[in-house]
Amino acid sequence: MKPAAFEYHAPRTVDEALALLDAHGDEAKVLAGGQSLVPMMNMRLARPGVVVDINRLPALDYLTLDGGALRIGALCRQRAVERSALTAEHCPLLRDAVRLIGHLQIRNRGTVVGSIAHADPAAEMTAALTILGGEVTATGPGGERTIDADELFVSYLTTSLDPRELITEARFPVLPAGAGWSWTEIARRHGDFALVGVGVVLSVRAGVVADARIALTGVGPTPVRATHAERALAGAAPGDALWEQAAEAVRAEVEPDDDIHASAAYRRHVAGVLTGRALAEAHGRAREAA
Amino acid sequence: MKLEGTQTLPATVETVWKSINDPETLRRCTPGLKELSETGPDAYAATLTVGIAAVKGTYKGTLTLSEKQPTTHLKIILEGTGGPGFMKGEGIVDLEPQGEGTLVKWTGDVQVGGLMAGVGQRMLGGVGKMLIGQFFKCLEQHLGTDA
Amino acid sequence: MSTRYFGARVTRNEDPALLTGRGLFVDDVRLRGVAHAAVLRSPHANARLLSIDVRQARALRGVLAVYVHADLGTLGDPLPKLIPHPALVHHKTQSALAKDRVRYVGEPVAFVVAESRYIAEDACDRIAVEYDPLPAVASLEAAVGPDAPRVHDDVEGNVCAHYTQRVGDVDAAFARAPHRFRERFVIDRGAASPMETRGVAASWDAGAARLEVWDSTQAPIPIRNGLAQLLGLPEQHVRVVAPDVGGGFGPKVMMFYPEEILVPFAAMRLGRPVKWIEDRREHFVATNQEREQIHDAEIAVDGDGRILGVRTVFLHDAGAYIPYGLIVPIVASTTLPGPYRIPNYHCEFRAVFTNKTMVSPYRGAGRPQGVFVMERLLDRAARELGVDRTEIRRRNLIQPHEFPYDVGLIYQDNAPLRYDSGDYPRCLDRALELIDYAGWPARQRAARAEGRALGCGVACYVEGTGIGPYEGARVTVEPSGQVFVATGVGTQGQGHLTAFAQIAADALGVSPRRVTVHTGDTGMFGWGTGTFASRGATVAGNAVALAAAAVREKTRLVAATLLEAPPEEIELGDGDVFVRGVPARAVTLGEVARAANPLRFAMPREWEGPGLEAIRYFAPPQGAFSNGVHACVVEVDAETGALTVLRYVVVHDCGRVINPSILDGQIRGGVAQGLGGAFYEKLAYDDQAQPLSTTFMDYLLPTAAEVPPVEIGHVETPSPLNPLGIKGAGEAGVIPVIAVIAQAVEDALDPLRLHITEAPLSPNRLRQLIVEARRSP
Amino acid sequence: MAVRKIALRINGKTYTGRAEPRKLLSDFIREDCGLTGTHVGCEHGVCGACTILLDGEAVRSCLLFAVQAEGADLATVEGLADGDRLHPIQQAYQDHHALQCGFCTPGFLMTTLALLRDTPHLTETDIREALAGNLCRCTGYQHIVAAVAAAAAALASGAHPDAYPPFARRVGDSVDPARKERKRNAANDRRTTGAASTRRPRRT
Repeated sequence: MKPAAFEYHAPRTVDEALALLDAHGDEAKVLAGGQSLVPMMNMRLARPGVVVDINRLPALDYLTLDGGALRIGALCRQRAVERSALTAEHCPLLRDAVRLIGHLQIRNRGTVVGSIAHADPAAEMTAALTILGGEVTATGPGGERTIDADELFVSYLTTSLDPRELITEARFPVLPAGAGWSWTEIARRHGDFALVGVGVVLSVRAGVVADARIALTGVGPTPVRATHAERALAGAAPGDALWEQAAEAVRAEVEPDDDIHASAAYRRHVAGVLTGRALAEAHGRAREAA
Repeated sequence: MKLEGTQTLPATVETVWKSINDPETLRRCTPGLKELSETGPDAYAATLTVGIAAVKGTYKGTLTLSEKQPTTHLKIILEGTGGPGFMKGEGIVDLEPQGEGTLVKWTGDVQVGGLMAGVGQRMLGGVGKMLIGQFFKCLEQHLGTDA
Repeated sequence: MSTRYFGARVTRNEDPALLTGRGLFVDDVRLRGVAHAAVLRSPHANARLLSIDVRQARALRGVLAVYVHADLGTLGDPLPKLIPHPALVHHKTQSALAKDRVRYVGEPVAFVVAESRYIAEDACDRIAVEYDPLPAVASLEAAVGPDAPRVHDDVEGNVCAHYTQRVGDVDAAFARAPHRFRERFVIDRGAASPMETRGVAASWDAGAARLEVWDSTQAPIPIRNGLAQLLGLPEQHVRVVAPDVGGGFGPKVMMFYPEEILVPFAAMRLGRPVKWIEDRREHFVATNQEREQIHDAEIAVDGDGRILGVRTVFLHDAGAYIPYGLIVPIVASTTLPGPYRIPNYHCEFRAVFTNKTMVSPYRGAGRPQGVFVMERLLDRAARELGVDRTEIRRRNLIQPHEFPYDVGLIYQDNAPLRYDSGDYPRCLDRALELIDYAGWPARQRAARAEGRALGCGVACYVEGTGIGPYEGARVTVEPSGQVFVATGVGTQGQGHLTAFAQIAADALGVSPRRVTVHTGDTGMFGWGTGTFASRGATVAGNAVALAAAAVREKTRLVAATLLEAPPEEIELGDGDVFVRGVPARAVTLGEVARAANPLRFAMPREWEGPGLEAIRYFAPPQGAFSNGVHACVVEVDAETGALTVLRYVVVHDCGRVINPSILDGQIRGGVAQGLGGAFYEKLAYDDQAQPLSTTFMDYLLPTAAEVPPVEIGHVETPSPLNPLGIKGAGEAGVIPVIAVIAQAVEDALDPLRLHITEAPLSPNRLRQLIVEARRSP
Repeated sequence: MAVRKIALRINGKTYTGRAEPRKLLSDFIREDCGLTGTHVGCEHGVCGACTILLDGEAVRSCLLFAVQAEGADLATVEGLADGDRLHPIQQAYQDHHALQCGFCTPGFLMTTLALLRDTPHLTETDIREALAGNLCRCTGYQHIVAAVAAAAAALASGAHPDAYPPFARRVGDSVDPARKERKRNAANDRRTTGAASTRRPRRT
């Protein structure tokens, strides 16, 4: 299982990287962590003609808090996000989700932005960006542009990026003050892709749900925002009955597929179960807003 | 791998029937179809580059149309071998008039072999549906302008 | 023989090298100028092979050779048929490279040798093969169904063997039985998946006409003998070495895998060393698998749950060819009766071809299937009759006074199936004590009150081990006092280099650290069979004991001349040889070794030759039968179908134990593999026999987060069949796991009266069973 | 086939070689540097047998191209022992029979080295989850978990000041892992919110 030959470039500046992408178009693939791309190259499933290795761009390795959002550079490793005090304090949902990505060795090399660009609908980062209402900065021949999570993920391993564009940064808004959160997933083994993953952010004010955001992985070609369930929650009184109602709404909303590990029916059912559990956990963590 | 779906098209069954039998439409709307040359009645030699993101495979093979019942029913068989193994797809297309337009009910049985089956299994169902969806979306746009 | 190391938890001699990166696995062997090979494999499960165009591949820079069937001459004939059996009428084997037909995805079609594995794989991409795909058959049911596609055109209904064994009058027993319960059991295919894939390297010395082969095999001597015969070389000029092997578990004992022929062939043709290392995706199609069977079984019991008769008719998936005979179905049939008195027993199987990778033993080798059927039938009877599931087992156990117990069947070694020794009730009691079965109902109720579904399972088994034909060993003491042991079995992590050292150390009064053990090298020891069926320690271990005892007597004979005392009064201890009671009158073992090889004067005739060295063989009359009981506590999340194993207990009797740490490791490793086969590992195929799980992302080996700690209790009933009184234990951990997990899951969801008759389960499948059970009260 | 010159340090010693960009780091270490202690079990990033330290981080060497390691500091199993004196982690593995065939052991050792360096105090659950990225088919993991716990105790006792040689430290890391542990934020909550199948085994 050795990769097919390719032309290798290790640009030292972002501009140099962009010039390479511009020159080679969809023949070129960007290599950051490589934890998804290299296995596919080893299996000769992916045979990019040109590999643009951005690991020599230290300028892209940063994790900062700015303007109510965590700004994560394209080269910031998942493990750094997992262990950072900033993430724990301002976005514990992101920490809980990152921590369940693959294994230690994967997270030491894998990047948050790389996982987002790869757009595997079963991957935690796609849902985390979606549920927090995050966005990315894509830089390409036409300069920089911002893409919201909702417009970024198109389908399996497919984003709205132009092949000549590079995501240089992802922004994860911090949790609203007092909001409760939960990331709950079920995977066959510790570290596997989740069969179903659910992220919840819940704000409570004056005894009712002020704002609820729910996103799921593993139940469609992209991360799924459970808008019907969110509407069912808005303004309602928290409690098990409400969580079950939201679970039913999620089951109606998702369009999962079959695969050898789980049927669509299983994923639909479990999507509801995990939503109910995630809402309960998020509610337990929510502090009545002042 | 069984797939199915429905699609409404803004054109009469006659127009839809004509377009899906027309090589020109197939060339334009079949995702990744590089070459399509007629080799006989309702039979074509085809070169298809299928794939998503970094995962691409070029398949050389044949496309045949059969069980033709004009304006109502058609069977499409697409076979090809290539880098990541081989692919065999059988599609049944049924057309029904629906108001101004046409309701298309399609079922597909796609058999993928070799590397793609053994490794890409997790996404094959979804990718298959996506590619067929792209075909119908292109057809819809194409019919929308002509009708 | 003063035993000081036998039975001790000696830390292992092999560890320092393995811990410091100085292990020597096949891929680590340094061969100057070695060329690398890759195999082009069929992407079709059933197809005619019309043409192969290798011109573009041969033209690629760095490619040294591309071989197809036509290039192989007689080496292209069908590979040897192992372990023939009268009932195996269609003993089909594949060729090293497919001639005109491929019958499973992965069957070798071309063999490329190049300067690097990278270039060899590039060349494979450039070989154009024209196939005429044929309908393929994936499942057992499809294979025997009406007008099923034929895997082999001349084999009607794809059945290659039909064999029955009977004890007593089964029909009469069932006719008069007050209670009869029938079940259909489906056990899915699994892969041993050792961490090291297979590998072969070979170098040919044309001048001396000598061939050296490194092979990740569990049986180097049969490979050496087979290669010598096929290549027309004297056995003395062929050396096969199984260096460190990264786990075997069964599939690495095979004669031959195609690459074991192709690599030496290419090395001889090119006059350059050649190495082929299987990659993981290849391993999922090119290395034998096992487990797939469908049993239609029935049990007849009286009102108290005493077994009157058992009957099973099953289909055994053989894969596309059947090189390894009927070992697995025969072992399944003969393991099924287990520790129970079954007066009337009928076991009938059909071995069936399917368009999938070949089948040969994988740790357990049919035993997990047999035990699953028996234990599940007993659970069904217990539930129907309202008898406690441990009580129904106790009532049918063979009692200690009944040994040797003749089961009335013929075992895999063609000898009568006769249990040599055991104490089955004591093992059951010990297991129930460890899992606290008495307190279980209360604990289960308490958990249920908290909304947690906890279940307990108990399963018993008997394991045939230590079968013949034989193993041998040579023990030598060098003038340095260092002891050397050489034997023909291969080692794949079982700690032979320590266990055999302990045996020799006790005989010669030295520390095991002073004993160097060589296994798996036909150049060091050329007679033997191999490591499989939990026979390494039992058969080779006893050969070492016999040889070491002989060297002990020779030492006393020679030392008598040095110490002027009769041999009977000479003792060995702490590296010295001394007169009993007069430790001061002593010489070192090395001095005796030097004296045993005189340069001058006459050598006493009774020495029967120079040196402190002896070769002995041990040929057990029949297998030694270990037994044991597993018990576990599981938690089931009924909403998601997730399973967590909270406690796992194994009580095991394998006679006397050479090294308890090594035994614990074998059991705990076996349980982990068993858990994989119970809940995680499933080889998925589509209906055209295309494999869908050929990576570790889809074929799920349990990790450290899934395997619970295993508590172990030992019972020791020595075997009367060999001097050391030991029995095998290599497969004990894996055998009853699917049975005990099924019972525990049913117990956890008791109100639902779940009905589990398949393995492996999964969250998805468990959830389906729960939904079905809730729908049909 | 543009071949490139590659220079890197392994276990403190400099190695240079020439390789195509596609040559995997695992192959480069084994074939070009002759260090065959690192083993290859799957080449698709799951089994962990190929785990080494790259600039102090435990990574899968089969998912990196050798050219990417140009100028880096690698640590492999061959760098652990000091002549015949085993590293405390290696000694714990032997004492607890934490290996059988030994093929996966180098990967486990390097994962354990980085783990204990970064988090000296671990529960059994922490150890099992941290080791979930290394597959073993022989041992059933129990003895490995025990060995890691024993090694953690031995190293925390401070009796082994040289336990983390320079090539096994993260760039800019201090020597004393315990001091770094205190420096890291305590808010890093140990409990994860994983659903049933990632729940920890509990005694009943």
